Amino acid sequence: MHDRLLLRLELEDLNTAYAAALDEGELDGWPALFTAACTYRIVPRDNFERGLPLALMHCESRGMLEDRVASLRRASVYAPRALRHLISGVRVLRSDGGVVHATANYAVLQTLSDHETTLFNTGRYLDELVREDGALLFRQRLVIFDSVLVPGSLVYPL
Amino acid sequence: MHDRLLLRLELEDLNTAYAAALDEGELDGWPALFTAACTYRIVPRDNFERGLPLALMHCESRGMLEDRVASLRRASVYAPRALRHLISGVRVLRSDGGVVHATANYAVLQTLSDHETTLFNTGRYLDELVREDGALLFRQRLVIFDSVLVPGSLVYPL
Amino acid sequence: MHDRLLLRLELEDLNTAYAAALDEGELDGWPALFTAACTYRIVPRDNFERGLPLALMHCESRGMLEDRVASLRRASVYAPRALRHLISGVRVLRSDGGVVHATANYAVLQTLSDHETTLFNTGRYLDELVREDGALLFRQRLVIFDSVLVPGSLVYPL
Amino acid sequence: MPIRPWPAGELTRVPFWLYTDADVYAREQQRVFGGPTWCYVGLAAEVPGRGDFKRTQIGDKPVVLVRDEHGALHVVANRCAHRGVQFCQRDSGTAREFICPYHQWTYDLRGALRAVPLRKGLRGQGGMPADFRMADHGLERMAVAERHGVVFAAALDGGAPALEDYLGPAMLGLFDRVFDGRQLTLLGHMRQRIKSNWKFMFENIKDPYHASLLHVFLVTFGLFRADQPSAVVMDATGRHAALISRRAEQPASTATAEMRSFQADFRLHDPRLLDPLREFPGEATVVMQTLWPNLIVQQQSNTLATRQLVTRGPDAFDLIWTFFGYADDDAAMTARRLRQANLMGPAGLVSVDDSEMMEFSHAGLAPAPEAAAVLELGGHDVADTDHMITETAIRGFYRYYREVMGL
Amino acid sequence: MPIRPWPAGELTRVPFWLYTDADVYAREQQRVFGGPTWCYVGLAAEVPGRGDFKRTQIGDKPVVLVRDEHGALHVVANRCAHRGVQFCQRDSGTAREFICPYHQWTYDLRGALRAVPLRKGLRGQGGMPADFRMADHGLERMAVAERHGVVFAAALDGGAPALEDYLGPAMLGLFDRVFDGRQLTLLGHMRQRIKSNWKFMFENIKDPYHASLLHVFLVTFGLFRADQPSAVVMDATGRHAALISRRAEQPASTATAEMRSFQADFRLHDPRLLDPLREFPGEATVVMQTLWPNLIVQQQSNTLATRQLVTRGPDAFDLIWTFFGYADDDAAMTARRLRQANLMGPAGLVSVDDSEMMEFSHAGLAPAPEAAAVLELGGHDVADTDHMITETAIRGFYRYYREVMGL
Amino acid sequence: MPIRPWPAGELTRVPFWLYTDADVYAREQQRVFGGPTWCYVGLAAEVPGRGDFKRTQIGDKPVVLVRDEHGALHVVANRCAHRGVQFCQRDSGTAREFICPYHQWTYDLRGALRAVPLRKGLRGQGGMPADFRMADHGLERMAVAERHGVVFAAALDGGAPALEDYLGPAMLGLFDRVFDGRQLTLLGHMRQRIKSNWKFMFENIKDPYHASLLHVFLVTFGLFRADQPSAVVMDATGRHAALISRRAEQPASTATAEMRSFQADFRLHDPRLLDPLREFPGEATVVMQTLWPNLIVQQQSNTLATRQLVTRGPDAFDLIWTFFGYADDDAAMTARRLRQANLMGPAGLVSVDDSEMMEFSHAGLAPAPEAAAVLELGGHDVADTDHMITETAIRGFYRYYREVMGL
Ligand code: FES
Ligand code: FES
Ligand code: FES
Ligand SMILES: [Fe+3]
Ligand SMILES: [Fe+3]
Ligand SMILES: [Fe+3]
Repeated sequence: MHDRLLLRLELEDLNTAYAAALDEGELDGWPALFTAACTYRIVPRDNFERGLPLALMHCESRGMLEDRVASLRRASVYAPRALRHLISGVRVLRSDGGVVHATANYAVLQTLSDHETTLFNTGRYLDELVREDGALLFRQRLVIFDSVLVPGSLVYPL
Repeated sequence: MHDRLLLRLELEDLNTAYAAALDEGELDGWPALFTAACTYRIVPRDNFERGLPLALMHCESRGMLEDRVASLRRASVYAPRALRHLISGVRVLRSDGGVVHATANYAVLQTLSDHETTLFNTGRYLDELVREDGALLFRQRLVIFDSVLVPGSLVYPL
Repeated sequence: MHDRLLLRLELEDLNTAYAAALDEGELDGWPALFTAACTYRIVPRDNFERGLPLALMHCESRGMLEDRVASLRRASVYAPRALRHLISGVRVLRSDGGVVHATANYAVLQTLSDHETTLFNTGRYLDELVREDGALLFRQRLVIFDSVLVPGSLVYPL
Repeated sequence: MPIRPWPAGELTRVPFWLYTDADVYAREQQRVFGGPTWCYVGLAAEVPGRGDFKRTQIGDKPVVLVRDEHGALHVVANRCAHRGVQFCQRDSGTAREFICPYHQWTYDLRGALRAVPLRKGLRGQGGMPADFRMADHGLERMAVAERHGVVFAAALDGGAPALEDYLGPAMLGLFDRVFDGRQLTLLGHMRQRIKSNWKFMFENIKDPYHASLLHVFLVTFGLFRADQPSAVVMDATGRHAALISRRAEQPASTATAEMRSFQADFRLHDPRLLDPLREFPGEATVVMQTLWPNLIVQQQSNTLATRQLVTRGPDAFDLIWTFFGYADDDAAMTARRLRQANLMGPAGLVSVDDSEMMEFSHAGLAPAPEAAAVLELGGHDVADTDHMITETAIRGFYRYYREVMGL
Repeated sequence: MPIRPWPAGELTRVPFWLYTDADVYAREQQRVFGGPTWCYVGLAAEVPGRGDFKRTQIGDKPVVLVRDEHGALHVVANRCAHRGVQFCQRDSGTAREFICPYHQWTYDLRGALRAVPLRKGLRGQGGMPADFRMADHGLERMAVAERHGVVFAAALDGGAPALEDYLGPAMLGLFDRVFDGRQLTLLGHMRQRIKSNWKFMFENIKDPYHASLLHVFLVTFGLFRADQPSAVVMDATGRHAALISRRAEQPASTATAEMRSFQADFRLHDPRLLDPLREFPGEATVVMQTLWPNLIVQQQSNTLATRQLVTRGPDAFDLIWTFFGYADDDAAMTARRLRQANLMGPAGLVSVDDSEMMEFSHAGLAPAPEAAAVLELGGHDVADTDHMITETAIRGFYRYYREVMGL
Repeated sequence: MPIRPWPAGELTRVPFWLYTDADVYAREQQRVFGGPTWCYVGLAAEVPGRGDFKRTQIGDKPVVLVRDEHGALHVVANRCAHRGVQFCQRDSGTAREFICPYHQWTYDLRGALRAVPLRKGLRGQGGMPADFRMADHGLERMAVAERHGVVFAAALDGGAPALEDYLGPAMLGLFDRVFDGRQLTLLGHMRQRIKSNWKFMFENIKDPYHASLLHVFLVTFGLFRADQPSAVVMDATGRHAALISRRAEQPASTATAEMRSFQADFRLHDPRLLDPLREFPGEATVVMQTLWPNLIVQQQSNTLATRQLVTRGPDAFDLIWTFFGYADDDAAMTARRLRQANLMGPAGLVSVDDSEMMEFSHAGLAPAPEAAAVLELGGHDVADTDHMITETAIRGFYRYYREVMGL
């Protein structure tokens, strides 16, 4: 129980670092929270529930995460926006063979310049984590979002 | 202080389990978080502040919670919807005679199919908890919501 | 690590008390969370990023916080409203010379009477804390909000 | 002048543009909610003391219901006579006068203007001109009628008949059945915003057909079923109506065979939820009364409530539920009423079905303004019946509505 | 009758009021989406089994696509013939019949009314009148055409030509290039709400000019570039069009010098993202087809999708992306398609540029209804080209649009 | 042509439909914000360097204020001449040219079109026709006037008089009192969206009556009070006005007796909040100037700001506060200005009262379009006064407004 509690608290710190990287524009820090061989996918609830494999972002390695970040900076054209993550309900599902399975709820609030802040996206994370050099890293983060409908564009990772 | 901190962390786990039961459709797990003799009531802020006893959901036993769940499944007709709880600010108010008094803030975000996610309801929980077989259970959960106005229908518990 | 974790948990409790003071109308308890010589400023993201000093609330002492509270009660005219804070991602940035530097994300949800609950404001706190008589107090709380645009009036502190 | 032509079929067709058209909505505000009609504004028990007030709305129009220092009730527009400010911002409270915050024009509880600050100017400068008459600048006032604790308002000098005549003998009898003169006790409010036209709410309560089919909870537990003794009753105009039914311990029947909603094996873990106690004279166990243009009186077993409709444009309305009991209720009866309230309101085990259905209706018909509803159940006419298999009360409602609206 | 006068300049000017005017929008619903036109409703692979259905929309109008017990496809309005309820609330599923929840009127999968509960009344009381004919109260049905797994619907008896004639030989050829008769595999959906008028989406895909300039990703990695062999092809009316291009390993050129979007030093860390495999006959590596009035067929390298437009008032539309492959794809090809999907959809490395640009357009022109777009690139006429430096397909689109709309 | 008839009472009545009617709003965009009027667009200090720009709005219309490479200021519509894209998406920054992202049409900082990619086509194919003239496709430009660091724009060739004549001698004098030619320092912005018609903001600042009654903070601390020496001054047309007042250490008086807002026992814990230092010549300690059609110049003690109105439909407007000081301010003065800013803006101890009151007004009158405001304080005419107990400046505003609007 005590170990499990410490693990939850450590996961909370990791999620906080994850949110900070995205919210404060420190995007380079974002791939660093993943293992080199990793999966990151953003999936609408309906595809997930019906077992359809399509994802809005579909990264199969840390390299692909870095390519996303580079494209965001160099290739894509979009209106400036500020994001704010609220992550709660971090929960260890199970931990076996050195792999931690965890989940959390999130909401992402978006502000476009001279617009009011809006509720952009909500959902849950389904994670697998492993420890490398003492630090927990995401081996897999699956983002399952509640709405099938994205308001406008999904520019930044969730 | 250390005990109180552990108690808060344990309450956070309980609230996380509570949210997960409602958000992930594991509704059968929801009554299991309450004692057999329990109170669960959802009350708009104005009734609460004016001392009026009326509640939108008014359950006086775990059996009534189970009846709610059964009605949701078998009796009521409503559009499919996804809920997402954000619970924060879990706080132990006091602990006496084996009863823990606690509170927390919550927001519930709702997504109807082919609609954007909306802010459905916010408020706070006012709880009394007791320990049974080692586990903390709700003896009372009072949900006081901020708006007097419910958008559409309140299908699932908050 | 363990100390840092305890510090984070203590900061969470402080933030919970802060939110409760504002959400539950216990406004007198709000200045009590600050040191006598303190800074409290609410700054839109654009002023902050461009280094412009203007703030929407600009308090340079606990006395000014108390004056805010008194004005709210005696001087200002505004429609009744309920606030709800969601604070997450509490993070210790560093701790040196007895000063703790910390940050957190927040969202404030507002309900006007006979209106639906709305997303009022989101952003982050940038804090400096010191310990007085064993308790952590804010020596500085800088509230940087994401939108340049306030919907209606900003009556209560964030 | 008709806004659009009504489709052929007369009483049995309702065109779908009626629910979404902005011109129809604007005319409803004038003729339905602004006409010589008694609109529900609240219970006397909500403003029990001298100076007690509550805010509410008649159609789009915000008003304040207030009890003056002599105990008389008044309804005034929540709009300052100076420059239009909605001066009352608290939902309820107690006041000795109304002071508009902008320039502190001060009104008494009857709406008369009592003070204009700096009206005489200062040191001979400024102020109101000599011909300014305080009496010309009071709040807009409405006529008020109270019957057995229920309060209605109508346009002043708009020619509304006496409330009793307005209701008519049949409706008055049913009204007095629940509001029998005993003191009412306020149990609390519920309020929801439904994304559909307000008229669906009246259709719903004037439609006994759906209750037997839609509501698993009612049908399974015998609270309302097509095979029970029942009646539909209207006033002479058809604008008001009541559905009356009697709970009975009927077994599964040919009728239940036609009702998919009957679930013989559904049992409650805690049967206190449904523990009705007969409390009204006569056989009826349910009476749902719809009173033109904004009130439903609900008596379903022991759960009693008024439901007030507040329009929010053609595409939405607020439904305000005020639950009450009687001053002579014992604790067990109050507990029973609160438990049975689980069936009603925004989270009601029964009424969620209805609020969802109204939203499904609006969403379904809004894109098809030229199509029309079919109201042929029970024939083509408008007449009281002693059964439930009819849409007669909906036909009656629209017959009267078209007259009022000139459609 | 014209709603407003079209500005001088004929084919080369599009007035900005066309994108925001409520009357224009209402007429589009009637003539563009309600006319004798084949509107895309889905892939047969989305409803593979008997009774499988999915909800969708044609313009504003909600419909259900369903496969009946004999395997035939039907499209019916999602609006109960009784009182308008949107009876189908699940986005997809399997059904044996459609039961409206309000009064349980029951329709078969072809939309015919099969049961009306209590239609004969009860004990001789109530029920439907003798002249009520079930056959008169079915769901509104539409004509359906399927070609190689793609399903379209049109107003029944609205006079739509055969689908093949509607597409015309050039478009049919390109359509059959991707939909070649092989079984399709559904990979999943993406859906986004874009705050701009729906016509911008067609303009965007009929506009090869922007692709070479806006999309850093396409240009840098040679997926679409002005200096590659390419063509713009239309049907005889100009309502349909296709942009065709060929990926080539060209070095930086005079053309790339004019393209700020060419970033020679941009390299991928994980090049699997762009690992295209030739799979279609002929030279083309990209074919983007726009089929009047609500479909885009996307073939960009190995990422295949239909994009369906659903209007949401003049100021917004939903874009529904349905990604697919073929039943004979091996695992590597499926992985390739899923990886390349990173370029498309609401989070697409390429298509985010487009959705943002559409919102910038709408925001820019909405306050200037009297100003107009300038469409002079490639001349003033409408004709197929074998290059990309032209707006001819947009001119063709509006030439046909004005005819249909009477503008 | 009048949109609706103005009610009897002429200058002393303002009908409530004026604040919510969509046709009135559309005409305001043309005649008030689009007419021969100088609209505020910003401070020169916001774009101090070559190439510095900021986005803003005139009425509904997005524009960019930019300083060119020679230091001259320009205002251009934020709408690409090609196909309407809002090309500038950053709120402020520095640019050498404006490149529309869609097809990279490139404009210089004066708005002239400088480059159209692929204009000549490629290998002899496509491109712009021979008669395409770059000079015909620049951005829409506006006339610009700057006075002492404040920048205004007007329709080019719209016939606006010189800025100094537009202001008139009285307003110019008060303008130059604050904008005296010293370099301004930008302290920062505040911005709020107020759910009321934009005209309420002008009414509010032209209304000295309310300040003495509504604002507990001003009255209690003597910053603005009916019994202080004061004046209302207008230009010849009545469109511009200024309220002028002098802080004085008056004790409670007969006037304060009429002011509920005077709270003798209210003391500050930290009096630095109110530590005004006289800095302008003359006696006045407050001058609030309203300059038609979108600017308020605020000088209240040492807090200086422009407040710009941006319309957001009839039911909302944005208020943009730009706080400034002077280049020769010392640190103590800057600190004073920042502290006193607590009284202003969306969280202002004083101005929250006003923004709330504007929302209460709009909510109160919107449901009563046929009722009207009463503006009789200080008589029925329009004339400068040396006291505050008057609504003369509001009457003046609407007299001019009706002329412009043809109402
Ligand atoms: S608006 Fe009410 S007192 Fe002036
Ligand atoms: S509305 Fe569908 S059955 Fe009555
Ligand atoms: S829209 Fe601006 S360049 Fe084409
Ligand atoms: Fe019902
Ligand atoms: Fe594109
Ligand atoms: Fe003011």
